Amino acid sequence: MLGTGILNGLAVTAKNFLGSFHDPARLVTVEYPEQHIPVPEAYRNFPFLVSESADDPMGTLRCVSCLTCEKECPPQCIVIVRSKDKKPDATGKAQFYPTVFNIDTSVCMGCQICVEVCPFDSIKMDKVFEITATNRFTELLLNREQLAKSNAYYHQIHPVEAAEVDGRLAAERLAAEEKAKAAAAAKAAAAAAKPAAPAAPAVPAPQTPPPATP
Amino acid sequence: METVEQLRDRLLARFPSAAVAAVTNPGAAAEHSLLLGAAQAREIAEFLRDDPVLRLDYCSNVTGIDWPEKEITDTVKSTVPDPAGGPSKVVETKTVRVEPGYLEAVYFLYSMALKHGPVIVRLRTANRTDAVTLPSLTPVWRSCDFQEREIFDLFGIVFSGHPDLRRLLLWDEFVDHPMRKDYVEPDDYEWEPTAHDEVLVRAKAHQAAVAAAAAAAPVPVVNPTSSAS
Amino acid sequence: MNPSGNSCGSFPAASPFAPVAGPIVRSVTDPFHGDLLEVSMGPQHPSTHGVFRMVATLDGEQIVKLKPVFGYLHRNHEKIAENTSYLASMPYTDRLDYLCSLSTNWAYAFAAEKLLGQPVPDRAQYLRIILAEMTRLVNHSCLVGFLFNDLGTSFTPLLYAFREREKIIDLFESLTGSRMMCNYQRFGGCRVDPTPEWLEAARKLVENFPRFLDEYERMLTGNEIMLARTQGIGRVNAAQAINAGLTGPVLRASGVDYDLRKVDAYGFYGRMDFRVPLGDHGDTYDRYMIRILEMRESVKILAQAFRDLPAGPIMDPKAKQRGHRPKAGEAYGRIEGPKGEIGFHLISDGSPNPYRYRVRPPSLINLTLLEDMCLGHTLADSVVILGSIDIVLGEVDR
Amino acid sequence: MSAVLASEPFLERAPLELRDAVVQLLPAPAQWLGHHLITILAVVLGFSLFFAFTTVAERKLLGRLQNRLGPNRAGVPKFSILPFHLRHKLFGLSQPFADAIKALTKEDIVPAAADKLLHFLAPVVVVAFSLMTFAVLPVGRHLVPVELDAALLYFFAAGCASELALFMAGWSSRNKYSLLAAMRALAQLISYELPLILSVVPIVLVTGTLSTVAIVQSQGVWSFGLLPHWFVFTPWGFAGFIIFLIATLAETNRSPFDLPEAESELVAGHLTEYSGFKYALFFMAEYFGMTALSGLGVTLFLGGWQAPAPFLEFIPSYLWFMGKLVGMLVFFIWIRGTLLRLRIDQLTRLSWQFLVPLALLNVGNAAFWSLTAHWSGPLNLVRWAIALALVVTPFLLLGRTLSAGFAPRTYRYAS
Repeated sequence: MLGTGILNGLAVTAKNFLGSFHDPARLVTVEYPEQHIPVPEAYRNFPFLVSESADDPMGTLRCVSCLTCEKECPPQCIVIVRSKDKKPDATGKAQFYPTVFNIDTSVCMGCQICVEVCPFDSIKMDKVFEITATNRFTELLLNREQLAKSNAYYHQIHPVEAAEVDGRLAAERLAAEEKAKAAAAAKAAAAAAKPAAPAAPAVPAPQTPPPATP
Repeated sequence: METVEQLRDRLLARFPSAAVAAVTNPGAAAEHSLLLGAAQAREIAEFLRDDPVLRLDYCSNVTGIDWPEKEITDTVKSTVPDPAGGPSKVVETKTVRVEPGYLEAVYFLYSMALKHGPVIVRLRTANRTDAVTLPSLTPVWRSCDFQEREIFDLFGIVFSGHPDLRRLLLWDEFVDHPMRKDYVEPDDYEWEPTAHDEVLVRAKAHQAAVAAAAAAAPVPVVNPTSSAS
Repeated sequence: MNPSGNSCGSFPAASPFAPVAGPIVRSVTDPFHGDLLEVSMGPQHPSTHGVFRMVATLDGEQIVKLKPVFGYLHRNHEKIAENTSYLASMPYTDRLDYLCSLSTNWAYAFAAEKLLGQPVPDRAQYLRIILAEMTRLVNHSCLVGFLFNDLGTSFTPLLYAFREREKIIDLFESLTGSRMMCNYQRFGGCRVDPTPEWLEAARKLVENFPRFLDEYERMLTGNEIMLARTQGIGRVNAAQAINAGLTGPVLRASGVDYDLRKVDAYGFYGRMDFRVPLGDHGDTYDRYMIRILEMRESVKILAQAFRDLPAGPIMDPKAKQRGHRPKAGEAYGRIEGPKGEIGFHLISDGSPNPYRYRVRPPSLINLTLLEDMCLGHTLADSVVILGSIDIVLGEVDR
Repeated sequence: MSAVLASEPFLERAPLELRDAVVQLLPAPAQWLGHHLITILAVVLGFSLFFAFTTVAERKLLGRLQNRLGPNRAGVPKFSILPFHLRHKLFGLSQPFADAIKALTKEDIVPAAADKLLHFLAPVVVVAFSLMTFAVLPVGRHLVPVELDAALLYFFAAGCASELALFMAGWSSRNKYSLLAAMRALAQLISYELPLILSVVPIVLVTGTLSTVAIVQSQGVWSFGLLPHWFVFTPWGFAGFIIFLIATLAETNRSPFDLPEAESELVAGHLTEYSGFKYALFFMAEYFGMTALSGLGVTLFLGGWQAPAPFLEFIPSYLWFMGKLVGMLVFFIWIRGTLLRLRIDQLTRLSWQFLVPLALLNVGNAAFWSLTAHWSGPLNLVRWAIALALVVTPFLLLGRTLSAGFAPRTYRYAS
């Protein structure tokens, strides 16, 4: 009969109308500035640079300015200038560091390619999404100081992933230490073979990063 | 389905005067293709569409490709016997030849009726400058309509017999074909102090050039005070 | 001027595929008949689904000529891809069809894997099916919502559809980190492995999805106005549809049994048990219903995929993660995207960047018959027909 | 003050008492003027306020229908001097005032090529005519702005002018979308004025009067002291009411008949080139029209200000009227939240092939009803059966022809 389809439709909308008062599945609105949906751990926004310590972010950047992310960045929004000198990194190995590390967030599309290609776990995705600026050119061009955030912060926003990364880094560090020890032992053995040589000085163990406090 | 070679032979038997060649694809996909001469491409395409064994009724994709002129250095080693009777010398003669460039349109044909494919058909222009006309296959498969227009727009292949050959994506006044490998981007970028210094430098240079041209040109100077009064 | 207002120029007169001629346009000098009205629909128009533009010539409200105009969102995606590495193009493919980035990702990964000769582990194949089918749900539910907006509802069906879409998109976010720009597939597998909790949540969600479809259909499918507005509107017959390269639900609404999931059985679709719904009329109503029925089939595929999902790696251990340099050659990979056949034609010359990177955009090619579908119908129908074709301008203009 | 009025309960006569008290303050020669001015002011202000809250109610109801909240932000401005409990969002109820301020402060853009005079006049005319219709609506037992003998005639004469204003707006804008919308508005006017008036004719036939007051009074009877004798509860009245509803939706350009401003097709139709307060005036006129026609529907079919049962008469009559009016408006909003738009040819077809024949038959049905008014007992049942058959049979037959060829389909699957 003519009109039944329309009446069915009216019934469905009436059901939704009533449902919106008692059924949370039918009222999905989140009143944003007052309410927030918790973002999932995997959420990504713009990249940041991981530093080992919050006190000296520039001195403890993990980045060794290998320029891989700069090359792989799809919209080419990363600019890195590599240092002339080397500084010891977390494992005590002398490495280059970035004197300039800029990310143009007005160009960045948050694709996470830089994070994936980074061999040093030094660039990670941030979760801050309430970003406003009055000038597209100056304020959205983030420099090294603005990008650097501590490992503790990384633990705070990506707990699972950060724990895994730390575990891996610790293992690498251990391997490096053992290698160094082995090298030292070999050296010592070599030195022992040469009776006049003094014992090799022990390599100071690097500071382990502070445990995560989410 | 027939292999490309079988198909080539069948086409040559059907169209004795046509130029048909098989092009091998060295990649892992190993989808080989047929290179058709432009002269009889339309008839061959209709044959491919209507042949009861093939029934390639569906042209999925048309790709335009630019192959610019390549300088190829051929090194020919020849042994020249020493006239003095010593050990013969190996002489390398290097000849530089320019492999002519061409534009290419690649058609991917499938059969929806028989559910097989693809048969890949390539058409090539004679060069990249003045002889860039290819026969349009839009009258055979209408799905080529927008794709051929796009290739005309971005590569500059002129498809003769296309019902409505206009630029598809760029505006009509646009002059170049940006997908060509030798396309030079215009330098009149909007001035944007981004991290891309290269762009910035070019934009500044452009603006300086424009200003210089404006200063050099005998433009009648409008006196603002006189026009205001 | 061509009296039909339609440029069938070089088509053989007897060709069954020639564009249909519009109704005879009466002479403009006819004293009892007014001028034809040329109306520009778009690029800024509520119903052109982005910055699409159609220039419609109207006789009264009847369309006698309609020319689509493209390029307002053109950014030369293909050139960008030719200037970056293979991997760096992956996030750009998200932005082609921004409603179904996961399908487009797969299509690109599929083509690149073909070019590289790269195998994909089983678990990744299943995950790809799961995510692609969820993307299909997202896309089709969006489409039916937008279609009803074009038909003149006050957003109600759209918001119901968005309510459901939102749930799936939230899952995408918790898996891939982004709601729409997922950037998930890689050459040789997937990027992240879903947790068991994620899979359970997704399974439950998909299980409940048919309830939404039932309610949606109850609200609209039998609606008399909906039937009158869509049945018999924008008809395309099978021969024309094939010749014009229509793909996806638009093609199957015309009764052509051509679904790449069955024809190519790419990925592990050969292992899935599902049916391909076919329309008989090729009109707007069929295009709508095919999508509803496809969603129901997708739910079935998803149930099987969740059931059969094997354990194992999600990435081929031998696969390179960056700096891909396929050997010279070419490959064309195509999959059945929600909008139709989305294909990538990659040509490598051995360098780290593709020599040629071509996207076969289903939305653009599905528009080939737009004028033929609209001729003789009214202006109001043209927006509905456009809506039923399902275009995304990111992909049309690239 | 008349003796009839004096015997009424206080709430019933309160508005009139208030008016008279104010009029008494004026010098005697100006009292008649004050009397009328107050009436006009009351109608304009009252219905303007009603309009303001209808908009927010519509947005909130639509929101709930669509599983949203609707506007809930605009409240008391957060002046820090106010005590905390006054700084409230008021559930978004002050939204219309925020909208009004926005509309007033927006730039008024007139296209360069527009016919400036008509472009300006159109919103003025549309509001003026839609306000005029309120004059004859009996809002309460004693609250009739103007008691006209030919009230119905006056109502329709004033009401149909608003569509002409839409045409003025569409034509003067010099915009193709606007022009198309104007043409649609005219087609719609011509098509739906007829079923609208024809649906009212049976009532005139049965009551024998064109006066809205008399029509309401004739419905003030109850069977068994419980069942009201509203015309909607008779077969012909019910059919007439449905036709009236559909025609009202069309006349006021409400969904599913909102073709003139079909936003998915014509951007905003005749409103495309309007901005700021002129736009708001059109919006206002649309709601005034809807309210007036709903008020007429209430008056003619739903017993006007009559209470549904005698024991409920302690509630003042104007509240009953307003309650019924709100009910009608909620129904319209519900319809808008559910249905999709017709096409222009379907719209006219629905009118000429379905509503007009049905309305004509309905006139005959009413004639039968009034001729058989003396039938009682078992004959009364026969009378009801015949009248019902006269409604249902043509509806089914015409409905079948109207929906011929349209049906849900079954689909096959590829083997």
